[in-house]
Amino acid sequence: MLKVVHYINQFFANIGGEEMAHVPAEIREGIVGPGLAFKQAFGDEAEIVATVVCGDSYFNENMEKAKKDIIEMVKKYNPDIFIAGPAFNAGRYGVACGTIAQAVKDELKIPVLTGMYEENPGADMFKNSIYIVSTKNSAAGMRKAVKTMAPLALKLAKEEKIGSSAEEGYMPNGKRVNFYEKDRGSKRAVKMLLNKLNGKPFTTEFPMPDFDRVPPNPPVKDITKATIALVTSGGIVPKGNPDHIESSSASKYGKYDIDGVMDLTEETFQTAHGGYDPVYANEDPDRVLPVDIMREFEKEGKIGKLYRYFYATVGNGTAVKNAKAFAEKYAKELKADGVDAVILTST
Amino acid sequence: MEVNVLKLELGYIFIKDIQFAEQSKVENGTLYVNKEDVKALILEDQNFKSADVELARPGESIRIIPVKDVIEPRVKVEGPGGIFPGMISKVETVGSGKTNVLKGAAVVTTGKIVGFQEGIIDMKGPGAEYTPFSKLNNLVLKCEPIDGLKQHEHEKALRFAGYKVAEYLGNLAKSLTPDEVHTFETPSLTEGLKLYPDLPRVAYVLMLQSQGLMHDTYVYGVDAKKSLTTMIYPTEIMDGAIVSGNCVSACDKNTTYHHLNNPVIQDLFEQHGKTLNFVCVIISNENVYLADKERSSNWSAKLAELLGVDGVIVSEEGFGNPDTDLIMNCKKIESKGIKTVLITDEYAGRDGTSQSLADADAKANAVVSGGNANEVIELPPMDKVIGHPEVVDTIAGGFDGSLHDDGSITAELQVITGATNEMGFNRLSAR
Amino acid sequence: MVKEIERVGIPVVHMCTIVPISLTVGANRIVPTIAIPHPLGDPSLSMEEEKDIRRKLLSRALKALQTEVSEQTVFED
Amino acid sequence: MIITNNDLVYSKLKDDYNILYIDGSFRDVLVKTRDKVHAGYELLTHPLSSSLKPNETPYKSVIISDKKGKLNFNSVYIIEDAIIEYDKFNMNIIKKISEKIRKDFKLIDLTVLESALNINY
Repeated sequence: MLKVVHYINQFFANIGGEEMAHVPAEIREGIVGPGLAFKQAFGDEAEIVATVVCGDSYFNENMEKAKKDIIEMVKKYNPDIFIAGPAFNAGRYGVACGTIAQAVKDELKIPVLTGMYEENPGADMFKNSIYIVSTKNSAAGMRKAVKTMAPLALKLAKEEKIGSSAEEGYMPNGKRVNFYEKDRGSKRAVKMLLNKLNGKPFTTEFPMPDFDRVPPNPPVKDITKATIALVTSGGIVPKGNPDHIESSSASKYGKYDIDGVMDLTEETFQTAHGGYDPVYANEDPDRVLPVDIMREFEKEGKIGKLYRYFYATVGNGTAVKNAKAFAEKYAKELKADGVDAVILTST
Repeated sequence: MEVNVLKLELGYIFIKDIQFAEQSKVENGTLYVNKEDVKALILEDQNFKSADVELARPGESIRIIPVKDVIEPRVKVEGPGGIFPGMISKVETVGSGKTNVLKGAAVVTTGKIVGFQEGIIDMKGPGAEYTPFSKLNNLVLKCEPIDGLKQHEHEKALRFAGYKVAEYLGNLAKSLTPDEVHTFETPSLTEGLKLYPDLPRVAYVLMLQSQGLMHDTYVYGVDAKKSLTTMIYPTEIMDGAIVSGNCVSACDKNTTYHHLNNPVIQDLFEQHGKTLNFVCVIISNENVYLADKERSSNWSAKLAELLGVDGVIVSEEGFGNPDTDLIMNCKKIESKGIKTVLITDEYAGRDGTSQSLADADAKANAVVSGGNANEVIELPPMDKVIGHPEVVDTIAGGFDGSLHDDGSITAELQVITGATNEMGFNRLSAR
Repeated sequence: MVKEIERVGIPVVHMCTIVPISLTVGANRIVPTIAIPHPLGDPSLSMEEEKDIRRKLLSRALKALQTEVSEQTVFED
Repeated sequence: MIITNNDLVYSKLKDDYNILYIDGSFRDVLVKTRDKVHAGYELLTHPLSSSLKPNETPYKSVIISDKKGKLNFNSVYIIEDAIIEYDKFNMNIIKKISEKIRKDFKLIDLTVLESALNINY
């Protein structure tokens, strides 16, 4: 029989609501709370050998310790799969489920599964890296969630081939998988058109790339005191490309110290970008990353100061289209370092 | 009233088996074929030095490779013109009267026009699931060209051999009583408005591959790349007004069989007069020249606007550059305030994580997918191979070592004829 | 990338050659530049002339950063 | 101007057209085209003309404008998408292509190009 370790929060363990969200992680033998529904769904194929219970506040406020402790707890049971939640629309619970499932997957190399409402912040954070079943927005959807999660969990535990998101019920994760629809494509097209014409909801089978928007931030109040960072998607790196950023890889970025650098020259910097003719950027890298003029502005007091590091990314054979995953990471660094504004140059 | 409606009755004669016999005929659902007659018909064309004919039935352990075209035998019983007008019949407007169809039978042409010919049909096993042609009783033609025949002459000769044999088989059904009759009626624009004043008006934008040797489509005999976007009655297409000369990108090219049985046309007719008013088909090409793409898509949008339609379905053909035509058609038609749904397939890489299309736009918010053509599949060996199995290693979706010693094949789905058809012929999709 | 920076609360100006792409990727403050292989320079000019161009473009970028915007805005001059 | 790595195109059309012959791969042709587009030339034919897959045929011919002008955005989108599309196909798998098949691919590339040039065969 397959072994399952289940993760739930203080609420589903019947410890209490918000007032008890501070309880630290503990592990109990066997089933607690919603585990019962999973037990019924698993039949004699799998059993929940232990349940981790952790308060949502505790997890989110002591994330590193909680992760470490829980991984130790899970490890002892050597399960075939780790299930977290489902968390429905509870934001901190969702983030905890995603975080711990991700950590268990990375550290213990066992399959993991969680479930939550699609607008739960944990969904966007983790849906591309772990399987997250889409649930209703409240615990009233428990039965339905378990009905989808249990069979998928068994498949994952048995390392069987996982079908498409449409068949298995997980949130689309950017990985396209073939499957058979009930109706042929032309019929689906006619249905979709009728819905579109009649103002009824319809779902595209192929969502176009991300076209969402972020509202503009307020302007810089006093630019003469501001720290301004330079970021470029034009692939400017120190001469010799010390980090070996490949011209074809859009998944890497470089962070370079320009303390004391007044001007980028042919001898000191270059482009590692594969998406445009490098001749002009190599001749004078300021044409892409304008350190020379920014230093001038700094000296003249037009800006407070130029941030000590610049960030550079490369395209994947293209000059203007770029991936975004790494941007999330360095954006947080910039914020933490007190950068007031960014000039992003693109080719 | 009569004069304002184009009406076609399609009479289906169901074919459940195909056999060689002394005399070609259709009897009790079996298509009997005189092999020598068919060979002689092919060899009328002096470009061929020899010909062979084989049978492939559903469930038989047979692999056909490389497939060039698949053609359904049809015959005009009543009404003007003949099947495949402008090709083997006179250029007369078809699409009215009565046409008989040998439903469940097809002519499959094979041959190596160039060294890298594509397209597999498996009659059995997992590969058969992906192609609609595994469900048909196929007459497979193998024609050997005379020495030194130029590729484009070879391509044309092979194409015409297919039409002629299909016509020959179709003629066997001319005086038969169909098992089932389907009636399709397209009223004139004004008539349609009167008949269905409250239903949304819908047109179908059918994109045709048109880029040169082995990439062409013909409309009443005209090479589609030399035509501006135009209109056609859906029933004209059922009589073979559009035929395929496209032999590349096996999984998402439209064979002549697809044109004759265009599923979008069938499904729009199914809703015609109930939930929508199916106005007509707009045919638009997919040329190499970018200015042609702009012009053709401008014209699609203009015609859709002129016809006063509320919505259109756009279907694509082929890989890569047609994504640009598809998105241009979508953007321009949507900007006229006309709703669109697009049918395409995807090249999302073997692991499914790459960008699926070569173009994108936020306006393309309603897309039907025919599946990821890069997904890797395993095809077990078949007892019999008709054609040239060795080409697998060199065709799109195949690779060095695709063809294993035991005859099994590991390759991308795109090797299979019709697998990710962009008219929405199949149930396959991707998420 | 520009959206990710904006999302953490830092105002950002996007200096790029293809404005429609910048609009598509969701930049809110946009300064158009010279050319793809040399957005902030022009090899056909002298070094001093190039620097002038760069000064002009960067001053425009600073102006953009100090301007309140409610929607995607292109700072042409 | 025709950018090509197809010697058949070069030998057949060199007297009538301005041809930039690339002694290199399909991708080299795309990259050269991209640099030209970035420099202000307009793309006149689609770089993925024909439905032959990039890992199938080694030959490619593209037509761009003879003169350069203002940067053409559409040309940029199309050439860059074409390069993304090209790179998506597993390029590490180099097929054994016989001389006969090479000749066929050259011919197909030529006829697709000719369809754009309105040359009838």
